[in-house]
Amino acid sequence: MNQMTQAERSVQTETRDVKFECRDVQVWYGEKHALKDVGVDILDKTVTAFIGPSGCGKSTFLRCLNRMNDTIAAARVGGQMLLDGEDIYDPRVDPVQLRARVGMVFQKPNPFPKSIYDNVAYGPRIHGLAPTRADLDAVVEKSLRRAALWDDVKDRLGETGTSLSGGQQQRLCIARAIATSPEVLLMDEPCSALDPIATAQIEELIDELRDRYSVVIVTHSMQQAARVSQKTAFFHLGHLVEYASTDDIFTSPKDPRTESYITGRIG
Amino acid sequence: MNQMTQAERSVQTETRDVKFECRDVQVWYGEKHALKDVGVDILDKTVTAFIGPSGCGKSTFLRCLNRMNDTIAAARVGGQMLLDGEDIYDPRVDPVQLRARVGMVFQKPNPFPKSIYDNVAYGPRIHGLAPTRADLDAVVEKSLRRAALWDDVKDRLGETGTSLSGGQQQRLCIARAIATSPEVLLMDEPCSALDPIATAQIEELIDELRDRYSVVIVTHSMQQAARVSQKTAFFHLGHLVEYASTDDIFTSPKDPRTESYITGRIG
Amino acid sequence: RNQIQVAGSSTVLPYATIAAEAFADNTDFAAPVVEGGGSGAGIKQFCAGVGPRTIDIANSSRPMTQAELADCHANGVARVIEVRFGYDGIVFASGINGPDFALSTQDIHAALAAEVVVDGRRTPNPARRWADVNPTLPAQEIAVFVPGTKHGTREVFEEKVMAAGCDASGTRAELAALDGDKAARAACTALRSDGRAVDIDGDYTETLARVDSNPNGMGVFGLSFYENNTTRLKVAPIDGVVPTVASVASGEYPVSRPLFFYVKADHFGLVPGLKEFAEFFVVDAIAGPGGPLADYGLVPDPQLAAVQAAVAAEHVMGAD
Amino acid sequence: MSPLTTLIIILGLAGLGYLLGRRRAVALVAGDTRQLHSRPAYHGWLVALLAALPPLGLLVLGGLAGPLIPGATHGAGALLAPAAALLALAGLGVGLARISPGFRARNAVERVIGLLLILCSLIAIATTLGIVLSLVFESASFFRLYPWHEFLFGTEWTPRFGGGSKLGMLPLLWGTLYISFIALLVAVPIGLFAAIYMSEYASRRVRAVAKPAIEVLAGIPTIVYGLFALVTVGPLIRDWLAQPLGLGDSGASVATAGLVMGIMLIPFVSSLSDDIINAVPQSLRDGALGLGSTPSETIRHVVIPAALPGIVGAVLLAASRAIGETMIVVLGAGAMARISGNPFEAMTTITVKIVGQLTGDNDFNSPETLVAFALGLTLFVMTLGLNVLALYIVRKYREQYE
Amino acid sequence: MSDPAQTAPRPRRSLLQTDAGTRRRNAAERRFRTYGAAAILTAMAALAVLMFTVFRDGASAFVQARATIPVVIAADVVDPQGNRDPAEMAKILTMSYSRLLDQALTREIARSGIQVGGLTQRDITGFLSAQARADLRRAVLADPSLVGQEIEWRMMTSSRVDAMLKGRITREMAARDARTSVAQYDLAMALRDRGVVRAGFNWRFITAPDGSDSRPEAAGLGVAILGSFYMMLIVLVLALPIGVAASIWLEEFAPKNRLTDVIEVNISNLAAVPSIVFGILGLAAFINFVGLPRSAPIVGGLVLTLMTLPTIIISTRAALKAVPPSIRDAALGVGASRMQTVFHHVLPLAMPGVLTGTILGLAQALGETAPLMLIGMVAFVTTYPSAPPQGLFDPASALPVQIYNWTQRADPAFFERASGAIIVLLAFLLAMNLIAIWLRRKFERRW
Ligand SMILES: Nc1ncnc2c1ncn2[C@@H]1O[C@H](COP(=O)(O)OP(=O)(O)OP(=O)(O)O)[C@@H](O)[C@H]1O
Ligand SMILES: Nc1ncnc2c1ncn2[C@@H]1O[C@H](COP(=O)(O)OP(=O)(O)OP(=O)(O)O)[C@@H](O)[C@H]1O
Ligand SMILES: [Mg+2]
Ligand SMILES: [Mg+2]
Ligand SMILES: O=P([O-])([O-])[O-]
Repeated sequence: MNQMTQAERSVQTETRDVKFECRDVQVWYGEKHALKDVGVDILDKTVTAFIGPSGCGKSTFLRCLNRMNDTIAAARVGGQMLLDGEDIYDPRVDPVQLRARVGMVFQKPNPFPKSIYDNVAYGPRIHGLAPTRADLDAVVEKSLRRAALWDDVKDRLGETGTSLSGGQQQRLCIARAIATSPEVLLMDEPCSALDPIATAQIEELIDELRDRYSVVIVTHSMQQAARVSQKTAFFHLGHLVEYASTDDIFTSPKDPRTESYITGRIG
Repeated sequence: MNQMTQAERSVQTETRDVKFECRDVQVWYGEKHALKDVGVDILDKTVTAFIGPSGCGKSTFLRCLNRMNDTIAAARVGGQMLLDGEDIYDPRVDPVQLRARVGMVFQKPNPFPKSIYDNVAYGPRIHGLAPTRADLDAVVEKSLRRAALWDDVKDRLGETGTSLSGGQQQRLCIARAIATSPEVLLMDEPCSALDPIATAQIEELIDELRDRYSVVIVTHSMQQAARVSQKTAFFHLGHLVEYASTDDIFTSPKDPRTESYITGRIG
Repeated sequence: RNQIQVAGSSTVLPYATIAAEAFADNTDFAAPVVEGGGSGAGIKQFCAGVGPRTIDIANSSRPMTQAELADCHANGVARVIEVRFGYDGIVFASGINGPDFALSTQDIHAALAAEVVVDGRRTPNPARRWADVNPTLPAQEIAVFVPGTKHGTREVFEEKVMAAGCDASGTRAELAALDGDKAARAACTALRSDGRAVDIDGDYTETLARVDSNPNGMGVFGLSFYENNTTRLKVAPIDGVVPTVASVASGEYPVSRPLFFYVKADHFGLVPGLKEFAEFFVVDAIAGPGGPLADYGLVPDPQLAAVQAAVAAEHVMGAD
Repeated sequence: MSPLTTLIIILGLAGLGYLLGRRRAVALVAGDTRQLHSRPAYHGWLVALLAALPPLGLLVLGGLAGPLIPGATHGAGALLAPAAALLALAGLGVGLARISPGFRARNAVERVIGLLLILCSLIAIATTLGIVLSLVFESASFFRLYPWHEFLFGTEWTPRFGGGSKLGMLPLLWGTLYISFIALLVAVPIGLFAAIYMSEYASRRVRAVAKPAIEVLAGIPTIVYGLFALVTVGPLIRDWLAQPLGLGDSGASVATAGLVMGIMLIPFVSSLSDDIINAVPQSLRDGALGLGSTPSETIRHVVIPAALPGIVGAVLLAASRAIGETMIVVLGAGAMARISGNPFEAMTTITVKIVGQLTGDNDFNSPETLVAFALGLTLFVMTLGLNVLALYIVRKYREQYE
Repeated sequence: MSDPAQTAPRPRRSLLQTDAGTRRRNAAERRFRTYGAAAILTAMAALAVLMFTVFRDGASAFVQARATIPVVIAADVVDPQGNRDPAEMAKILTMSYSRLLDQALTREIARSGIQVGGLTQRDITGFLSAQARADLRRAVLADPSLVGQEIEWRMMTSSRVDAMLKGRITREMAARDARTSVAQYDLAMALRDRGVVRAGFNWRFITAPDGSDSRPEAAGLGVAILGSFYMMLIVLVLALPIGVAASIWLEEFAPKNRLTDVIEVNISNLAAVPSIVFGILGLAAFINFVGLPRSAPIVGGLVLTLMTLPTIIISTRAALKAVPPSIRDAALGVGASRMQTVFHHVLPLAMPGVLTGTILGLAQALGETAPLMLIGMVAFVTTYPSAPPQGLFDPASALPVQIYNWTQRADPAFFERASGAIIVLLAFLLAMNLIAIWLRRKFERRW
């Protein structure tokens, strides 16, 4: 997976459609202006990485993309966000349908207090993706395998998801999200609790998903961003400072803030 | 902080006392044997890193060291764990006193649903470490500063800790833990949600703490382990595979599993 | 609806249930449904109108007032038959282990009145012990449990004991001389509120329990209730007369009252068995001497025959 | 048709509608259910709901309009059942006709269910409205007969037969507050501590036994408590507390009623609080324990504040029951309407007098009876204030976790 | 500025020795824990005392003394016409049948050679239950061929005799009791010794309808149990879904604004409305407006439903509030609708609270008397209601009403029955709640 060169990828980038078109996005938490004038085009069949210091608004923006911010009473969202040209904040839009198309892995693993199997099977069940029990079993196994969790849990699918280790929970949430095959997958630091090998497997998964879907990933690891993404957006203090192809961001950042963030990295 | 060479550190290691002496530690979660025959000596004034694939038992072992496993009904612990020569599972031992001496930062940030200030002030308050309000203010500020969170939150100390971003919550939990000045600090992936700069600051903090305390850190980043720790323990499938000075582990691992884990690393 | 519905006085309730049960035992009609609730509430429901949603019979421990009858008529309840089926005695009884009491209405008034006249001035009742009222009585703290104002019995108590005692002792005249007639009447029946006369909002079983738990306690009961609980209560003669079915029937015992039920003749034919029940209630075998009602403690009406005739003839109120 | 058969017919049609709707949805896409906007079950549900809800609504409305007594023979009632059945059939047809792959059946079902949820909430509102209405009119008649200021500010409560009553509610209000206060003084600490013990300290076994056992306390009829107060607790308090302290010798007292009522209210506080405390995430406890706090500190500083809204709800429920209780007060506290600070004296409450005056032997249109409605209304307004306060407290101190 | 974070590490102390501060905190901990245990124990002790009182007073209600004696169905008494015409025979009232029983008892006394001084006719008549003659009459009317025969007849003794056998009335008390006598006491003891009178389990107490004030021994709970059962059925079927639905709307869907605040406060406030006011409402709405019949379980059930709703709503809302938002996020994140999120995840997690509310609400509803007073259910009903749905509209009583009634009756035997009825009510409550308690245990989990 990591054999593909950066060059190869960036070439493909140009040919892709815009999946999400965001203009002037603003988010307030009560009085606090958490996101300011964010404008970004997220491409289809592309992995987009959001980087930036902790607290800069990456998760907030991610949650805007599938309207998860609706659940936070204090949050207000402004601006325009178009998914395939349709405004997702249009009152006629059914957020449920939106979220079925735009899946999400949350920053803090939040498995349901149900069995591991049910955690993964939940999405396919409600969306009717697996009509028979055998289909469902297959979907669950496939998702857990792709999330690199199958070997850890195959003997204990009936145990509750909350009894897993931190990294296992994180992978369970990934498996849960991909089980519904969303068009866009938003992943908020999906590898933060994973060891290098599991991380590699998830990155491989992301790369694989890119063939058909659009993936947005928040990460604090520059290396990871460089490895998996074709586009990178750098956030700082609520502003989208720079958005460009990953190569450009890492080799020739335009904004001094981007540069200092990238060079301030360690190891 | 990172200027100190690995050699310098390993020399100092030898002179230190054993803080935790663990022999034959076993943990079962119900039927599942999660930790098997773990024996390890954790030194004083040393940073010990626990590494290993996700689900191998790092957190489990960490939770044994301050008896946090007591709170899991299904968990049973066997073997011997001596803190300064005293068995911490002795029935006469008060886990409260133990935990005051052995602080912990959990894998999933768990701030209290209280103000940021109260989150940090909680430990000093219950242990009576800050008799006056001014003392308390000072402790809170100092802890937040050391956890690299002060600048983010200094204007909003009264806001609830749960309204912080993921990385901010993690730093809040670190600040909360160091505010009580424990002798041993157990940190379960303290930097997983942090950007490189914040990570560097936390690593600096760890290095600073080492002067007086013993620090155990779980991490998935080999680089981090190599940077901050003097001793490293590698866990695999519930076994402690290898425990040696960090240099030795990373340069000449004895066990083939250790080697393959370390070389399998990416980036 | 094929069941007769009865509601009203809780004093009449036991008699009505006995009659209803016997009625069901002896006829093919369904057993009437009998509710308590108090005379006033019963009459109110009774007068609410005609039709299957309204009750057929109202029990009452006092005669229906003109106002209530007018209300009935206004609501279309034109034909109301009044049936007086017997008398009930009201007795004073104390704990079985306490001293004997022989009371008079004057004593009771003097012990329980809110205010008495001392030296020509109205003063709050100073009596603390029965002996303060009448030296022949035991030197026991006054503690009398009186039915609360929600009970019809209370009205009888005020009229036949308090007011009578007030008259007999001459207090009424003294009060009238001070404040006029109207105020005197009110003052005569006002009970002291310093805890020596205790209102009981519950029923006789509560009064009994209170007498049981208070060695000084004395309570006001219905005769039948007392007769069922002679192992725990000791009755006090009033003016020298011991309350019994006989002494109440003869009129010797002063504190008694008639008991009634009111039948909605408009429902005859509408509710099966209504007239039959009304008649059955007052036959000699039920309401007469030796019948189950008298066994239970009812003082049979000496003019029961006339009552039977009136029911049979459907003699409605206001017709004469 | 009897209501039962009508009901069975309607429900049968709804069941049929479910099956048909589902089948049709599947058939429309030739078995490839992914082409459907909504899962086949939702199509089925929608048809079922369309078949069941309108006729049921009709039946209820028809029942409100005319007596719903079975076997009622008047014309409208007899027509109602067939009409409902027809309506069900029509709903079934319409539902089936609307099915198409792109049809948003789930949204439609959810909208219907949402409406049903709102309807259910409205029942509570309707109840309130009904209560206020049934109190207001009679209260108005009362205030025509009796001056309102004497009622609201009068300190004497002496209803009499045939007029001349003094109907000041202050003594009753005082009694209500006093007795409820004592009851909560007993129930809240015991209940809260019991809840804490059950959720935080007790083993699963102890908890499995203790919780339902304590709940039995809520199921014992109040008359038993009343008799217990009257026969056992009253004399005990009189002989061991009141008389030695020289505070009176009344067997019935505020303390007696409050104490016994407090016992009855324990499960209201304990069971509900236990559930809520149990729902506080373990990670919060771990956080506090990890800092070296004792379990009790964890509970006091972290768990209870996080569970506060639920606990306030539980206490409010207990307070409500205390205010609404009759029998225990009648038997335990006596029927004395008076204002006194001495807890060993007999007093009474608004609720007791509402019951007493309403079921009493007074003329129904006399102020002595009508005062019950005014008392009810006053109580209603008073508790409303209490609840607003509670809401405010919860809003202010709520600690929302995660 | 003193800075604890800056000071040297606290001196190393043994874990086995607790320092002063910890000792103090541990003492506080122990105190706190003790308070908890004490609270549980207090509640349990109160329960034990109440249970003890109830069982002490009520257990004997399940036992009843009965006499078995040969009775001659004398034709001159029951069929003076002599033509065995049931219509004619029906004119003979039950009172006449007591002559047959009196004769039978007198014969039995003579036959077994019992000598009791001062035995009066009243003692004889009062020995057997008034129910006996009614039963005998019914048997004879049902089978006129019995006339003229001698039959072995088993019947209840009167409440006083029953109490003597149970030891509630002693010989001394009998002397003071206006309704019995020493002679009757001696007779009862003699007949018991000869096995004529014997105590046995009293099924009638559970199955029979209420008895009038003069027949406490015949009074049973049959109608009340049925009535309570019907009402609870209605309450469960209505209050639980409506309460849960209302809570879900208010907690999960309702916009948070003034109006919903008003609704919220209103519902809490409903809990504080005295139950009798619900009776007023029920009378006005269901009986006077809708026109449902008086004394019917349907009305009782509806009134109790309204009364129970706030309890269920308050506890359900509290439980819904306690479910962490992260669980909602998780479900919404995989594309579940809000409705699905609530019904698949939030509600199951809130289930313990819902069930607690149901348990408490039903307990309250099952034990409530006051509102039933106004809708005519506090009544003497001796006819069983028929099977539902018609039975919901028939007059019926209810368990708390029966208890309330019995505690008000004069004959002390009713007090025993009332306590017995409380035992039945508690058993009923337990049976009703067992499922809820079991379910709640299943749903209880930590996360
Ligand atoms: N409460 C629990 N109940 C049952 N099994 C558990 C529980 N907690 C952890 N386990 C299991 O024990 C094993 C070790 O878990 P642990 O949390 O120690 O892993 P870890 O090394 O910390 O992994 P990670 O890096 O993913 O956090 C895992 O297989 C996990 O599934
Ligand atoms: N629910 C909330 N209420 C109020 N403020 C919030 C809330 N959630 C986030 N914030 C604030 O908004 C800002 C952006 O938060 P966000 O979670 O988007 O950060 P982030 O970029 O994801 O950081 P991290 O890398 O630490 O997760 C932060 O300052 C945070 O404190
Ligand atoms: Mg984030
Ligand atoms: Mg872990
Ligand atoms: O119920 P009363 O007989 O007192 O009207």
